[in-house]
Amino acid sequence: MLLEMRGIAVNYGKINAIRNISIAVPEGKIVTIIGGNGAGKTTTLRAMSGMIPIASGEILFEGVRIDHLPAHKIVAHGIAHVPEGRRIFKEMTVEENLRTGAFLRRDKDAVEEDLEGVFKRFPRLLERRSQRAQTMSGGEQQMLAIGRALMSKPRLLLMDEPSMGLAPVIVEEIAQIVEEINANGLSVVLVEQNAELALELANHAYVLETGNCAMEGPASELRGNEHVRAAYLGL
Amino acid sequence: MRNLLIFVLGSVALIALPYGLSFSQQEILVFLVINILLVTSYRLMTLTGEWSLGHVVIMGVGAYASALYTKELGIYVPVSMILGGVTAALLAVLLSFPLFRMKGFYFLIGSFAAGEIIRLIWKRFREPFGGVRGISGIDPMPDFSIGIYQFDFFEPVSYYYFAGVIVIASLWVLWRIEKSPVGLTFHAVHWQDKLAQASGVNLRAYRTLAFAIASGFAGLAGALQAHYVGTVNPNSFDIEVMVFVLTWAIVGGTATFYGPILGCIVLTVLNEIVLREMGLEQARPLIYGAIMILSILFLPDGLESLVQKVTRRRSAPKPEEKAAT
Amino acid sequence: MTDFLEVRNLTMRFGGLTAVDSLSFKVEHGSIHGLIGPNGAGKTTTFNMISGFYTPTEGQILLRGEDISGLKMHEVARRGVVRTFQHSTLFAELTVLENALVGTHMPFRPNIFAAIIGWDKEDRRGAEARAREALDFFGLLHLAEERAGDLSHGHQRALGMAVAYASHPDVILLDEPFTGMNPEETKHMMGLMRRLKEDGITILLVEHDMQAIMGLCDTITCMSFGKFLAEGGPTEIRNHPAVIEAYLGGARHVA
Amino acid sequence: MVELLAQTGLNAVYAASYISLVAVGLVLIFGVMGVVNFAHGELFMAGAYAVVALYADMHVPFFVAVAIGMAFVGLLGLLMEWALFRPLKDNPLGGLVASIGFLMILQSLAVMGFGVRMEHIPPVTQEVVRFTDKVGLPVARLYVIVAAVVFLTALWYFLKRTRFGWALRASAQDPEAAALQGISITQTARIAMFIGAALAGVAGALTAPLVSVNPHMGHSVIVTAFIVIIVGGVGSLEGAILASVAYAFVHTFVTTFWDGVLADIVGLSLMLIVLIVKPTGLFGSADRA
Repeated sequence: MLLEMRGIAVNYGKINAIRNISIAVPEGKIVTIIGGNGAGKTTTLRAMSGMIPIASGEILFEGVRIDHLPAHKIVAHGIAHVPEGRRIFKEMTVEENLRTGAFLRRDKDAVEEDLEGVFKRFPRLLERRSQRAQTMSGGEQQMLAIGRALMSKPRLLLMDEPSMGLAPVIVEEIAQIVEEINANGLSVVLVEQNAELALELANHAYVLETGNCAMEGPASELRGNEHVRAAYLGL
Repeated sequence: MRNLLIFVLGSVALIALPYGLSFSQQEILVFLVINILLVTSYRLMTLTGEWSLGHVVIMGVGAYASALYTKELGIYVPVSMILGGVTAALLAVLLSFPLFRMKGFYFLIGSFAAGEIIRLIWKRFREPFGGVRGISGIDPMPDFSIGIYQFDFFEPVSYYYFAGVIVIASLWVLWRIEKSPVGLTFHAVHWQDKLAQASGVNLRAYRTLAFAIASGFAGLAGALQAHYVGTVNPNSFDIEVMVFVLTWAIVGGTATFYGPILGCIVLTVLNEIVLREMGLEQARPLIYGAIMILSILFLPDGLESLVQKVTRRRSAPKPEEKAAT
Repeated sequence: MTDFLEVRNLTMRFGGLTAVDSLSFKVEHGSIHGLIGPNGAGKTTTFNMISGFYTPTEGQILLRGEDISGLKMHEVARRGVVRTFQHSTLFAELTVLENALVGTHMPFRPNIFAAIIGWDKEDRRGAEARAREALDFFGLLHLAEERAGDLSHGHQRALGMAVAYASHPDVILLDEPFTGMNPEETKHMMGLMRRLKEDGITILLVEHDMQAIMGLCDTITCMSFGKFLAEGGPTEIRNHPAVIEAYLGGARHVA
Repeated sequence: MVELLAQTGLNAVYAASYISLVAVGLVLIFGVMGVVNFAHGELFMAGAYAVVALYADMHVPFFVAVAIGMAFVGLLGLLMEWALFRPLKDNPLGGLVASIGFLMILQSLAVMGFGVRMEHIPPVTQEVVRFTDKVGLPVARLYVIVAAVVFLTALWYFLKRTRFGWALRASAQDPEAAALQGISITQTARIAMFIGAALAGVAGALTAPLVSVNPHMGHSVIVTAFIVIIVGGVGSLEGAILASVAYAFVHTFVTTFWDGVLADIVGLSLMLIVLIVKPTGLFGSADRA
């Protein structure tokens, strides 16, 4: 297992946001977490990347415990998080955003190479290289957020609602990117509202309901599940 | 029955208090009483969530106004004091138009700027404000007698009784306001202004109301001070005094009505009795600053949180008391 | 007859982005009306315009024929249109009862002078009775003395509705009321909403939970990318090709 | 008349220089850490007293004294970050209150160390760059102007061209997203605090021979800095510099042709008007605060 989350609970004040959640991410796979609004998907992801303290449980990445590490140290272990709402640095240029993604890296030549790689994968970012990030469309901002995460040369990519607020054509494009990235050997945890899309992309899926894991299994199986079809696919 | 007993004992203690003190301590007592009104009025303002840095200048507005009313218009002193408070409240209503376009940090700075402008106007215009040296020879409170007690207002004890009665009456009004639905609405405006608005609360009106009431009582406190000291000048209402008020409120804690009062009393006693006796007067700002930092670091909810800890432990077995609050 | 609540050519632009584009629909008196659409469709923006949180760039909102667009939130509330918020927007530091008391602000408008003198005892009693009634309706009365911030997620959502209900509204606008509720809580809340409807309160809700929407609404308006897409009863909407396309547009047909 | 205007203009350039050094530091600290450092004027004062102690009392060469003063105030900044702002980072009002406490401590220490009287320092140089008979720029003032240009350019280069500069800007815009890139917010806060304090310190150190140094000199400095950063837009470095220049010119001209108090009133009124019309400042965005 690349990443293992065992019995994680997170509290906001006295409220349990998630309770006893266990998730395993095998090397090279896409794992998705789906569920309704407020089910705890984003909280789970934020716990993985150290953005919120956990109340109990443990998180192992390549066999090493990473819970209780601050977010900026977890990045160094090889986990990159593309946060909900993209959270790009709006006042900085596209290139500055990407270079900030490589903040921890010292291998300058490889960084330049990866920068070229990102520009090759996202030609639209190259066009807007020295433009302020704020001026870009939602889809372009999402690409920038993904590109920025890739710049840290992660082994695991956490993505929070990459399709949110994007037109179907763009969502399609983002989906292809996720598949390509995964095909190149990067493991992915995908949190999505768009369950249809998520289940199509993923190998394995977890369904959260009010802070608990209601169901898990191979994505193809869950797509056929009556409960999932009714609750999340609206069928 | 028990409450009545506490009330009687408390009143007796307050009346007897000055007789245990030296003359200079009696003078300090007068200022303490006035400052209690100042800091309590400040708390009413903070109920709506806005922290102002202009409150002491507003107090000064009451002081200047009351001084000028007696001096220029010959108004009877107690009436001019009330008019001083009213003037401060009206000015607050006026200031609310620009200031309440801002919130949080911007309001803080805006209120500071507005206060400085007022102070600089006093400084700049000798007519009628007396310029840098301010106004001196302000009419004292005229002497009078009630029954056997002769009020002689050059005596701090007399002024202590006079100011004490006014302050207690003001505190009672402030307390009633806080415990009323209006006070609840102030809290609502503070904690979740959008939800309050969705419940039909006119935010601007309530913010302005809190600002005006707080300013009115601050102005009254200023008038009380002006007619006791006999002089006002721009420097007696500068940012340093504001910092003291802020310290009282923060060290005491602003979550309860008595928190700021407690902070004011404790720090005044510490300041005047302990520090002065120990000859540490020069280090006063240093110690105040250190207290401020230590209390925000280690006692973020103020002295009141200590009081609550003690009383809660004591009243824990009696749940019916909790229901009464 | 004029319609009860009508949205006419409502448009909202943020900078270059058109979040809501010339949207029109009508809400009948005493109905439960759902507003649905995929993420980013502009539901919440529409909601915010109706409640006075945003001023529409163009278009009108008519309540009983009166144009209420551009009024402030409290002015809209005073005309009987009260909203709840997404997430748990409450007075977290106040008790549950105090939360509900703030909700009674409109029927029992506080008066500062009466409060100081003590001539508002009757109003205070009335307000408290109404607040308790609202809490009781949503099954929260036993929690009256709890701090609102300490409630469970489901109870917090219910309290949000109780605060709105306490003000005797004509219309309640509910922003994703079922978020964070488990299926039983959702079911229970649906029952309460039907009771509100029986009381003559009109409900307009934005919701993701399809089961709740389908089971509850008399009429559903579906929007997509800021535009009106379709309107009709639950069955009609469920089988409407444009709606299916909008919802599943994110998925790929190529697979 | 032309000469008076020219001379006043030169004075304004000098004023703009030290104001912008102070204001830029204040903006940097606010941007990265989200706290309003009320003690910033006292950091300026500390820089000035460093020169009093080292140059006037101990006869250390002036520029060495300035350099040591700058470093010393930078370290004071680090102390503030460690002792005050880091423990209080979840308490928005806390940092401000603590900085007021720190202000009082510094002021009090200055009184105890040097007394309340004003210090007059022997001039570093009496030389004046003469443009005409009546228009000239004292070299001591020129130092301040040069320092402002040099340090602000260096800061600009640091922020736009270096890895840590990007990290600083990233954490100012979105601390959480910055942490997700591996940037330690504590570290960027330390850098911002050191630079911000050191800039205030060098401004105080260089102006020490030109003004009367006293423990309360920080007051007018912080008021001016607030005006400038509000007008410029909290969080915008370019705005702070532009506003410094604008404010310095207005204030210097009003002082020259009318009087100083009126100039203060005009300055504060300008700030209030900006706050009323556009509460985020002329160049600010609503991102932070």
